[in-house]
Amino acid sequence: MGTTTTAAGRRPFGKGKGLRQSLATLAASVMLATSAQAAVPPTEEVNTTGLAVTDDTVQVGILHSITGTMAISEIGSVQAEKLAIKQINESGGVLGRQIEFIQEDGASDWPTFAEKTRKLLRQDDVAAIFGCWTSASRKAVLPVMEQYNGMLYYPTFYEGLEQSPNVIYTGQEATQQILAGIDWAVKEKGAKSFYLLGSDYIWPRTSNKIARKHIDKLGLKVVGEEYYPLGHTQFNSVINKIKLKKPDVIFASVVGGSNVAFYKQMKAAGVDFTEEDPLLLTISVTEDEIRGIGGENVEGIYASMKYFQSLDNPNNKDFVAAFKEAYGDDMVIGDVTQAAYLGPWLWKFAVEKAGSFDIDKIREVFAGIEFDKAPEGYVRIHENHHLWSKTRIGRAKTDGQYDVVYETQELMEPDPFPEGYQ
Amino acid sequence: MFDGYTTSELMSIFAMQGFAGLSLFSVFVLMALGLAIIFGQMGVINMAHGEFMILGAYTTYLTSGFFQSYLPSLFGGYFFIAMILAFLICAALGALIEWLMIRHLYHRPLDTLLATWGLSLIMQQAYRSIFGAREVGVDLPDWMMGAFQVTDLVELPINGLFVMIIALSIALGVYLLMYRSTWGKKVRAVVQNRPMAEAVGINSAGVDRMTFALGCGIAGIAGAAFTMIGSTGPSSGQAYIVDTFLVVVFGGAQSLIGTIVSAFGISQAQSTMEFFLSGSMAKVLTLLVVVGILMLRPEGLMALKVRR
Amino acid sequence: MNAAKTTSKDFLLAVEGLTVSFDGFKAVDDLSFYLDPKEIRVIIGPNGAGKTTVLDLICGKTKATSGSIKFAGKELTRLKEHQIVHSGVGRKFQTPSVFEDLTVFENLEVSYPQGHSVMGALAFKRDAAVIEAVEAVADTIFLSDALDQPAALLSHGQKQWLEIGMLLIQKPDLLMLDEPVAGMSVAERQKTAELLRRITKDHTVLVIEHDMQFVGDIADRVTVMHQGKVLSEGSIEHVKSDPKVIEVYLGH
Amino acid sequence: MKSSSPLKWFASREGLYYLALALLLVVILPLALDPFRLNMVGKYLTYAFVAIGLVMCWGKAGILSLGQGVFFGLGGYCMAMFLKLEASTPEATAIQSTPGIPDFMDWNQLTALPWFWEPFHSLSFTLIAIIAVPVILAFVIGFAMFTRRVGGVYFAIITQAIAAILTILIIGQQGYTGGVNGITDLKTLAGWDIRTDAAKTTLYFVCVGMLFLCLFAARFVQNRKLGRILVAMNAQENRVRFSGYDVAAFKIFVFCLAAAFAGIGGALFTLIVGFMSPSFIGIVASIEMVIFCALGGRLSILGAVYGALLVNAAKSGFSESFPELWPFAMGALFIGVVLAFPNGLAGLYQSYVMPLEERLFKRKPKTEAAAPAPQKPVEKKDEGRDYDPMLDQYSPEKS
Repeated sequence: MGTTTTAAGRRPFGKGKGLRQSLATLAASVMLATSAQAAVPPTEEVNTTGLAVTDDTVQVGILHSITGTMAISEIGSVQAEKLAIKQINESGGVLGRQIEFIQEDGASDWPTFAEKTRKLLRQDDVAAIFGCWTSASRKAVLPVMEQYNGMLYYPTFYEGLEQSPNVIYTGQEATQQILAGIDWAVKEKGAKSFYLLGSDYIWPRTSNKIARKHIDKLGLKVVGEEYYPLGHTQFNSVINKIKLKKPDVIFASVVGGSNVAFYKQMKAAGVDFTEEDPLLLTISVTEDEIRGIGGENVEGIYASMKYFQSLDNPNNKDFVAAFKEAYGDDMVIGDVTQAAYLGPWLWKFAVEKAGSFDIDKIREVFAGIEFDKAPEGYVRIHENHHLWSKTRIGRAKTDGQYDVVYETQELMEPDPFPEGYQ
Repeated sequence: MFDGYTTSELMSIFAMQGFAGLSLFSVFVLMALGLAIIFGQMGVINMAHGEFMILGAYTTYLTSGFFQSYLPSLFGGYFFIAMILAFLICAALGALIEWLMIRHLYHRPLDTLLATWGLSLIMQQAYRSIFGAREVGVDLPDWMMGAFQVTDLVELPINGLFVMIIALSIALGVYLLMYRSTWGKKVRAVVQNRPMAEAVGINSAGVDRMTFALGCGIAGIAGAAFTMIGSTGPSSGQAYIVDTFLVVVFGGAQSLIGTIVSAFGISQAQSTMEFFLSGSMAKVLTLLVVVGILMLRPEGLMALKVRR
Repeated sequence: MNAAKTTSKDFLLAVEGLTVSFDGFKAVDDLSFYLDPKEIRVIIGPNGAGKTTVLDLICGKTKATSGSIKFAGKELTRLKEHQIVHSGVGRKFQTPSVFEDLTVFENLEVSYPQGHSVMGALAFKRDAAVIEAVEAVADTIFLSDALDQPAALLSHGQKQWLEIGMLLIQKPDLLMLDEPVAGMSVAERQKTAELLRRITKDHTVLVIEHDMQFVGDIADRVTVMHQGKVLSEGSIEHVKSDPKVIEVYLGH
Repeated sequence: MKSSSPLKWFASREGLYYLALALLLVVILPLALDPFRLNMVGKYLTYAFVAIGLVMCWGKAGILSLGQGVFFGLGGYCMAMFLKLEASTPEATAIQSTPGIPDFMDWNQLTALPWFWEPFHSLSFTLIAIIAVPVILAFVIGFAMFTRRVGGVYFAIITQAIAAILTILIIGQQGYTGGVNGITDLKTLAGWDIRTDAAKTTLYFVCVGMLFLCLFAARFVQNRKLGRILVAMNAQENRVRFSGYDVAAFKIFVFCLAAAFAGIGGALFTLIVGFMSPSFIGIVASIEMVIFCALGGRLSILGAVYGALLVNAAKSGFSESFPELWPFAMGALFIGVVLAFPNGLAGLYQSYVMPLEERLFKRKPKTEAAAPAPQKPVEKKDEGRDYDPMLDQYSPEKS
């Protein structure tokens, strides 16, 4: 698989053989922090491609926006990645080597991301890069990653339609979030009609396309589809349209500052989300966003994602405690932050499974790498470099947290090129 | 798109849509008034206008926090205090900026544009350092949320009404100040003939500073009002820049009435198009129409025809 | 210069029924007057009489509300400013407006009537003819010695002369001067009068001036304007003794 | 004004400035920097094209455009469309439902190449379009505005609005434009892989070469009568008009010239960076371009190059070591360049370095005559457009 690096070869990584089978065949390869404590293997064995690995350290890169408009969103990811690195170091590092990170600022500017990637790969020879947030930055970085054969661990839920041998996608691709969310609304809430609303760029548009196809398949109706420019702050007209169309569900993928305006204006227009008429299902409002919107404005909306801070499992309790200890009690943790936390861990497991830092060697062992201490519960890397993960539905409370009201029985298979949804 | 609706339903929707247009109108008026004063009366382009608005919004945020912690019983009324504070703080900063920067740049309007852009970058980063990069949530008293039920179907958002009332009162206040007060006469005298105004004993430097401060103060009130409907974050102010400038320029720079007329025209056009088209295309079309009209009629809607 | 005398009455400039209003205020109201070739005409009148506006209208700076301006048979009201200049009308402003960053030589060179289109200006070369013309004009305007000086360093009076020189080098048929001696010393004033006399040998000149002494020195005929209209017209003696003029100047 | 031989010109003060820049860009930087840093310098230089245009347009003629990013972007998109089509061969895109069209079109359910993409299969068309598209748009805007005497602040605001419109449009029409992600994953130019180090170094030198072509073009315009008219127009628009010039035509010309430079810069940017996206078109990007020009000295075309290099290098440097300080520094730069040193680097050079030079190398009498005019009262209303080192070109030699 690792050799299929051409663009044409991306798609046929193959669809998984189904959940059960994969579980059975791959469970055996799990190993957690046990083998790593063995004698530290010599550097020339584990690093044949000149990465920045010494006998006791290994360098990785963290590449997010610290400045500019995206800094708001990306800071959580930086914190999570640093936390994971710290924890890995405390537990003995990777192949006996302590992780050192080089942090670069993408400055919310896509060429800067590409430049910094080039710097990290060419000058610093980092063994892995944890970074990027927007699709645009990932798209800018991608050719560089492929050219210098780096490995990017990308945390954001995104639109799919991509499968690079040089990226591990630790967030969900669109179908994982959307299909489960819509199925839930239809089954549990009896939804029949949907109004699709998003900011005007690729992720909402692709997501709504998938949603629309899925709704069509279920024989239900989409009564409206609407996009507003990024940063738009006046939603009165669309609110009126929604009132006119009376959908059962508003399916919202509005992002950034627009979010704040949208929910405040919905509330002011007399829409009480707790009445669920219409029900609002979002794929873009994490706990992070609620802080800006204000919990009282979103009480009663539902979000469909893989992680909520309130998830009740021991992994998550430890994670939340560690995160708050590191960064303060008032921190909130959203879906992407958790996904960013997975990156360093998944890289560590892959390195240790491959017994090498070489990118080509770890690429061969990715499929099936598991992380059962993941805050979200359990994840596993699919052959297509995305993660198997569960999707949850949360209901927002005034305190800015979600109550998890539903989770999928089984792991959702990642399907970045969903047939029948394009 | 109107199949299957009763007439009364349609009427209600149109009523609410008309109201949506009006609240967009009041948002535009609030945004543009401060700028119109500064630009129209002084010829200064204040690119940091959006950041002054956000300063007002942060003031509201802090005031709300203060009331919640120390005077919870008075929380319902904190918003009025916040608006006054927002005005004072923004006006004070405006006066300072005028003294430090703007006064050296009169008659170089393009340079004020660049300098205030620099100021806006600094203010944004200052917000980021002080309040964090994330948007802050401003808590509002309960009475401000929710809607005013007119008929079964027609609901008017209270905060929309509130913004409208603020916009109209400030517009009226500015009108009285500029056209009915001694101070306003002085301002207009300085605008029309600075040397002559100085010769008759008007302290033109003082008038400039007050005018700039007033414009910034109004931006602060606008920012306070916008916490009800928009986001409060370090770079939220940028979202308003293009719209605000277009409203002012479209109205004809030296005419306050023009600013209001243009705010009305643009808001109605945009809100109507938004209803019938998708949001993005409505925005593009509105901007295109405004730019197109400005190309045909560069002096704006209401400019006086004067000897040039 | 060889003014094309094609108008029916052989006037170089025929202004008829000219009106312009600003928001209802008529700055120039149904004004008519005629200039013969080679004539020196001075327009006088109290402040706000509309004198400068008349010049603005002729040179196209202000567009007339109604009326016609015929110059050498051409209707000027429909032309753009630069076309009016090309048809032979030069205009000096009240405050000296020369290019302060450029030298005197360059100021005159820029005004040289060649290379006025974009491409022309790109291809323009300073050849012998240009230098000759510039030097000739510089001589006329008493600035031969200052050719290499930046215009910013000239005295107020010299700037006025330079601006007149910039018109002269265009070889216009009609020169319009707005208060050419305002703010000048007595000596400069005399020199300017001498300059104007030199110029008028082969130009038609329309001057706005307040200084009656100076007006008497140069004018062939005088037009007195008041509230946008012609109050009186004729020789200097004639208008001085016109009771209407006396009323306007002394009456209140 | 006219040097009889190129050799003589190179020995002149101005010639030495150009030689120094050439030395820096062609010899010193390539030797001192690794290919990675050199590529970054190449990227900075593409902004210098815009800055040179702004010197002509804003510095000389007083027309401040806050929408230069539009022209930069259009040039860049033209190039990117060509490269994207070349990268989207039916073989390379075999997995798409419609092979042979760019990937983002396929994701947006387009089943055929839109008509306006078709001509970009041709390299020669693309090369023409890189200049023609920005120039045509500039002409339309310029014609509409300048013939109606719209200038100054109004022009600035309207160009800014145009930048906003184009950004929203490109982001909204993602099926045709690639949306917010832009046009990415560009690989080869007429079969030549632009991603290798060797290619990037070559592109750097191409960029430097083009930059000098544009510098010479700008210098040519500046030193002809046209250049003087532009400056004159800025200070005394009416006097120029009543000297018989069609002021609007000159403004349109210089605006189009600036657009052409920006378009070339944008195309080179796409080649050097490897993609194009709407974020280089928008308001923020466009205003930043003005500061490159202002820092260099708004009247100096050479200064523009240094301005673009320095601001961008500082940006990279700051954001590597003190990311949170960068906006403060940038803001201070805007204010400082306006309040404290309106003539930018060129002005500082003129006032501090040149006198030193004068003392060190006793100037020969001939050049002394051409030395800058005696100090003028700087406090005047002037916007500080006096001392550009290049201006001494204007001194008449009266051959």
